[in-house]
Amino acid sequence: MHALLALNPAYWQTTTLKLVVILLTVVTGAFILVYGFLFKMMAHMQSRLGPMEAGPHGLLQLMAEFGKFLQKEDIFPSKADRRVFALAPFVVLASTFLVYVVIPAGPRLIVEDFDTGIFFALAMSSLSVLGVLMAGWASANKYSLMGALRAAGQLIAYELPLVLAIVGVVVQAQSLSLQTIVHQQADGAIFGFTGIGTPFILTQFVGFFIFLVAMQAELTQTPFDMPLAESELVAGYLTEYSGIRFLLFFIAEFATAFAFAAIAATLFLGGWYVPGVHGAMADVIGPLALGAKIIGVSFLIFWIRFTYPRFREDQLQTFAWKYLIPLSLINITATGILKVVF
Amino acid sequence: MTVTDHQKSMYIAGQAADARINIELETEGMTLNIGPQHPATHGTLRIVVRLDGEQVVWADPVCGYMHRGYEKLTEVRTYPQITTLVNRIDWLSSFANEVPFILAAEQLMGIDAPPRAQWIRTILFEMARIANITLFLGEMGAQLGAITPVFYAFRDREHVLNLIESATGGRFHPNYDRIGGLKDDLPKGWVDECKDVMHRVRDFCDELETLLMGNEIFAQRMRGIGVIPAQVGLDYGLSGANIRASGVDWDIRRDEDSPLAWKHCDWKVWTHVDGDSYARYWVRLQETREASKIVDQLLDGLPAGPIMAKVPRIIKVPAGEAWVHTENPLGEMGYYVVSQGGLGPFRCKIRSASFNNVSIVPWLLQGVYVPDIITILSSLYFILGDIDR
Amino acid sequence: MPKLPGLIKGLGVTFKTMTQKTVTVQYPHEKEALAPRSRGVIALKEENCTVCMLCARQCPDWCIYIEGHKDKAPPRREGGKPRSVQYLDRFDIDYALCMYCGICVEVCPFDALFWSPEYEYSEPSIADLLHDKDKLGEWMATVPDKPALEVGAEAKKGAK
Amino acid sequence: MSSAPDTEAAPAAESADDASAPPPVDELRQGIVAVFTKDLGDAVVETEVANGDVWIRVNRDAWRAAGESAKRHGFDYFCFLSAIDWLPNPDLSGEKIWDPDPSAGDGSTGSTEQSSGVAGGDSRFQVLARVYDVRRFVGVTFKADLDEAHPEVDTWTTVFAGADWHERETWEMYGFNFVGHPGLRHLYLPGEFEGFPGRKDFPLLAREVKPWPGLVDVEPMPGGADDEPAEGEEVAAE
Repeated sequence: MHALLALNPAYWQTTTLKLVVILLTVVTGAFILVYGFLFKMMAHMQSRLGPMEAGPHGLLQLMAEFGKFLQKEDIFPSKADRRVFALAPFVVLASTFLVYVVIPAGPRLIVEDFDTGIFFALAMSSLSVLGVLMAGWASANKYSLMGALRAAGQLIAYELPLVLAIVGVVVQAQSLSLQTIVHQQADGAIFGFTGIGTPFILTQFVGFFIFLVAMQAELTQTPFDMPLAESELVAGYLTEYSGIRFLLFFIAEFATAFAFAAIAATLFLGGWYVPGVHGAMADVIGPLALGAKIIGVSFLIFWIRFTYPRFREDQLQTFAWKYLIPLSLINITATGILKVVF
Repeated sequence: MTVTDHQKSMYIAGQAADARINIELETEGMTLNIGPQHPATHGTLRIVVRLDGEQVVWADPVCGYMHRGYEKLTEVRTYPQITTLVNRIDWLSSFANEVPFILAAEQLMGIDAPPRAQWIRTILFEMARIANITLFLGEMGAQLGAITPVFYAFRDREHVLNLIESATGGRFHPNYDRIGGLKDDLPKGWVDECKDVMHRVRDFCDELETLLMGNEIFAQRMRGIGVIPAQVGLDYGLSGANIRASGVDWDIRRDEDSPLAWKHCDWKVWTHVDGDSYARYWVRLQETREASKIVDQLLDGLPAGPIMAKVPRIIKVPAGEAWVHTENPLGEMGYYVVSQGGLGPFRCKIRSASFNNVSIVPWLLQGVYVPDIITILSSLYFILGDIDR
Repeated sequence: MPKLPGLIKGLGVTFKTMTQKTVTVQYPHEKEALAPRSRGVIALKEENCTVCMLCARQCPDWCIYIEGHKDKAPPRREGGKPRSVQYLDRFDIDYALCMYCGICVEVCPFDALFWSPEYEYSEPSIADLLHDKDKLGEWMATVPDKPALEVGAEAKKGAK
Repeated sequence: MSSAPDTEAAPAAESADDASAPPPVDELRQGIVAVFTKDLGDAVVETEVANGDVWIRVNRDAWRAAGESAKRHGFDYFCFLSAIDWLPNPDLSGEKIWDPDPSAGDGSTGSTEQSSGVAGGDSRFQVLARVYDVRRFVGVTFKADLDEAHPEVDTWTTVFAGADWHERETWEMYGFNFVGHPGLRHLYLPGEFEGFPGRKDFPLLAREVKPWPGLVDVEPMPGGADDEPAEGEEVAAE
C-alpha cells in the first residue's frame, strides 16, 4: 500500500486510514448483506418483490431505516439498570469491529497480521456473549431475561465446534496467522496441478460444514434463533431496545455475519487469493475476490435462514454436544494422521 | 472507627434487597402472560402460565376479549340479518358458518333447496375449508420459526378468495346463503377457473409437504409434542382434525346424511394414530387435498336447474327446535335453533369448535417447555371469534 | 444426525421460488380489477326510489338514514286528479357502520340500490364516510352491467 | 313437575305431531330412548324423537345420573351444555325488528306468554346438554327444568371434563349454580360484572342508545287536511 501511494505516511496516518477503511467495510458489508439478502433475496424466495419504493429497486430503503431508527426515542425501561443497559450494544459492536483486525484482503491489505490471527478473531467474537447477557439482564423484562440466558447457553455451546472446526485448517496450514493460511492455500498443488492452489475446502470439507453450522448458531440465525424467537419471546434480549441502540444491535448482527463469512472465505476458500495474480495487482483484485467469496458463503447462510424452522432449546444443545463436537474431533485426528503421512 | 448508623442502615437495606432478589429468582416460579397480543394466538387469547424454569407448571387461558355476545344478538334479528352476523364467527371459513344455520332453518320450515343450490353450497363449503386450512399449513411454519411457508400459503389462498368473491361478492363475508337456496348463481367461466385453482391448491400441498413435512427439524419439533389420547379428546369435546389425529374415525360429512352433496363424490377421511402436533398437521394437510378433490368431482357433476326454492318473501319459521351440525374446517360446528314462529329465532345456541378445542389447553400444557406451548397452541388451530362468539 | 434429503429438498423449494416470477401487484402503480359482482360500494338510482323505508328498516347496522316528504305531482292522464308522490329529501349511508351485507340492495322492491366494485373511497376523517344522496348517485356510473350466469343456471327473474 | 304421560304440554304446534300418521319408527333412536328410560327409571320426564334427533327431559336431581348413564352407553363425546330462558322475547314488534305486515298473528315475534319447546317443561329456566356417540353417529340432547328463584343443578365436570368451560359460561350468562363445579369464575365477562346477560330480561343496551333510523316516516303532505287517498298512495305502512 505504501508503494502504491509512493509516500511515507507517519504511523498515525496509516492507523487513521486503516480505521476509516475498517469502518467503511463494516458499514458497506452490513449494507450489502441486509439489502441483498435480507430484503431482496428473502423477498424473491417468498415470491414477493421486497422494498421497491425507496430509491431504484429499494436501494435507499436502508437509508430510510437508518433515519427512522435515529429519530426514534431511545427508551429506557423504568426498572432497567441504566448504565449496563446503555453499554450493552457497544460491547457487542466492539467485539464485531475487533474481528476485522485480522482479516486479510490482499498481500499487504491487512490491519495487523498477528501470528495468532485466527485465535484472536475467535476470542474477540466470543465477547458478544457478554454484551447479550448485559442487554438481557439490564432490561428487567422476563422475556429478555429468558432470551439472554438462552443466548448465553447457545453461544457457549457452539464456541467449541467453531474452534475445533478451525483446528483442522490450522493443522494443515501449520500456522495460526491468516495471511500464512492464505499463502498456504495459494501455492499448494493438487497432484501437480497448481492452477487453483489448494483451498482447504477440498480437504477440510467436514471442517467447513461444521464451521458453517456453528457460525449459523453464533449469529443466532434460524434454525438456531432461540434467543430472538419472535413467536415465543417476542424479541428476546432486544425486546426493550429502541432507537439508536436497537440500530447498533442490528448493525452488529449483520457486521458479525459479514465478518464470519470473511473468516470462512479466508480459511476454506483461499481468502483474497486469485490464481495467477501476484504482487501489486493482488492488492487490487484481492478485496474483490474476497468479497465474491463472502457473498457466496453468506448466500448459503441466509438461504438456510429463510427455509428452516427453529430448533428447540434442548435439541439445539444435544445437536452441538452429541454430534458436532465428536465429528470435529474425528476430523482433527484424521487431518493430523494425513498430515503426518503426506 | 465506629460504624455510623447511616452505614449500618445502608448495609441492612442492601442485605434485604439481595435477599429479596434471591427469593424472587429461586423459589417462586415466574408467571408469564402469553397474549392477549401475541404472535402465537390467532387473535386475542391470553394464557397465564406459571413457569418453573422453562417448564410450565400451570396454564389458564383467559378469553373474552373478542366476546360479541352473538347469542344475545340473534334474539333481536331476523334470519337474513343473522346470516350476515353468523359468518363472522369463524372468519377464515365464513361460508361454512352460514350453512348449518340455514340448514337448521330449512329443517324447521321443511323446505329443501334445489339440488344445484346444494351442490354449489358444498363446493363453497369445501373452498372455505381450503381457504381456512391453507392458512394454518403456512402459518404453522411461522410459529416454529420458518418464515417462508406463510407467504406461500397467502399467495395460493388468494386465488381461492378471489373465486369466492367473484361468485358471492365478498372475499371474507360472502353472505350468499338464503333459506331455500342461494342468492345468485355462479358467474360465467367460474367452473373452469375453479378447476385450475384446485390444481394450484394441490401443488401448494405438495410444496408444503417437501418444505415442512420432510424437514427433520420440523418433525423433531412436532413429533411427540402435545399428545392427546382419544378418550381425553372425546371427554373435552374436541372435534375435527384434532380428534381424527388421535385415531377417532368420525367425520360428519361422511357419517350423517346431510342434505349437502358430499355423498355424491368419493373421498377419504384421514386419521392418524399418534395424536401429537405432527399428526394434526398431517391430517389437515391430507384434508386440504381431499377438499380440492371433492370440489373437482362436484364441479364435474354440477346439475343444472334453479338456484332458489319457492319461498315466501317474508320468511316466518314455524315453532320448533332444530339441531344441525356440520364438519367445519376447525371441527364440529352446530346451531341449536329454537323458533317460536317469529321473524327471528327465539334462542340460537351456537356450538363452535374452537371453544372445546381450547378448553383442553390447561390439561395439555402441564410440564411442557416454553417453545412447545406455542407449537401445541398452533397445532390445535383455533380462531378467536370461534372461542369467544 | 438428522438425515439430509429432507433438509436439502426444503432448500430446493425456496431456491425454485426465488427463480420464479413474483406475484406482487404494486398497488398505487398497478391495480387489480375486482370481480364485477364484488360488493364495494352501494349506488343509489334516485328516480327509482319511492321512500318506502324498507332498506332503512331491514339494515342490521342501522346505517341508512332516509327523509322524504309527500307532494302533489301532475296527474298521469291530463284529466285525472293530481297524484301524491313521495319525494326523497335525504338518503345517507354511513359507510363507517356499514358491514356490506347487501340486505338493503336485495330487499329494495324498486331496484333503486345497486352494488359497484368500487373500493377507493377511504377518507381522512370518519365523518366524510357518510355518503349523501348525490354521492351515491355518482357511484351509479361505476355499476357494471349484470355478468352472464354459468352454463346450467336458470336466470332468476329480476335477479339483481 | 308432574310428568304428564307423553301429551305435549307445549301450546305451540309441535312440528311432528303424533296425532296424525305415526312418524316412521326410527328404531335406533327409539332403542336409545328405551335404554335411558330403563336406566333412569322415572327420572325421565319426557322424551321426543323427531326428524332424526332425540330429546330427553330428566328430573333436575337426576341430571348427573343422566350424564353418567349416557357415558356408560357409549355417548362419550361431550358436545355442549347451555341454557334456555323461556321468558318471551321483549316486545320487539314495534321498533326493533320491523314486520312489514303487522297483521300476521299476534305481534311479530312470538307469543306473549311463556311457552316451552320440544319435550315440554314449564319452568322458565332449562339446562340443555348434548352428547354424541362417535361410533354409532347418533346424539342425544338432555334437558332439565330448573327452579326459577335460584336455578341449581349438579355439575357434569366429574363425568365429562369438557363441561368445565361450558358450565362456567352458563353460570356467567344465566346465573345457574352448578353444585360441585371446581371453580365457577367468569370466562368471558370482566370480574366485577353484575347481572346475567344471557337472560331475556337483561336489556340489550346497544339498541337503547341510538334511535332506530326506521322509526322516521315520510312527512305527510304540507297542509295535508285534504289528502284524499288517491290510488296507490298509502303504500307505506306506519
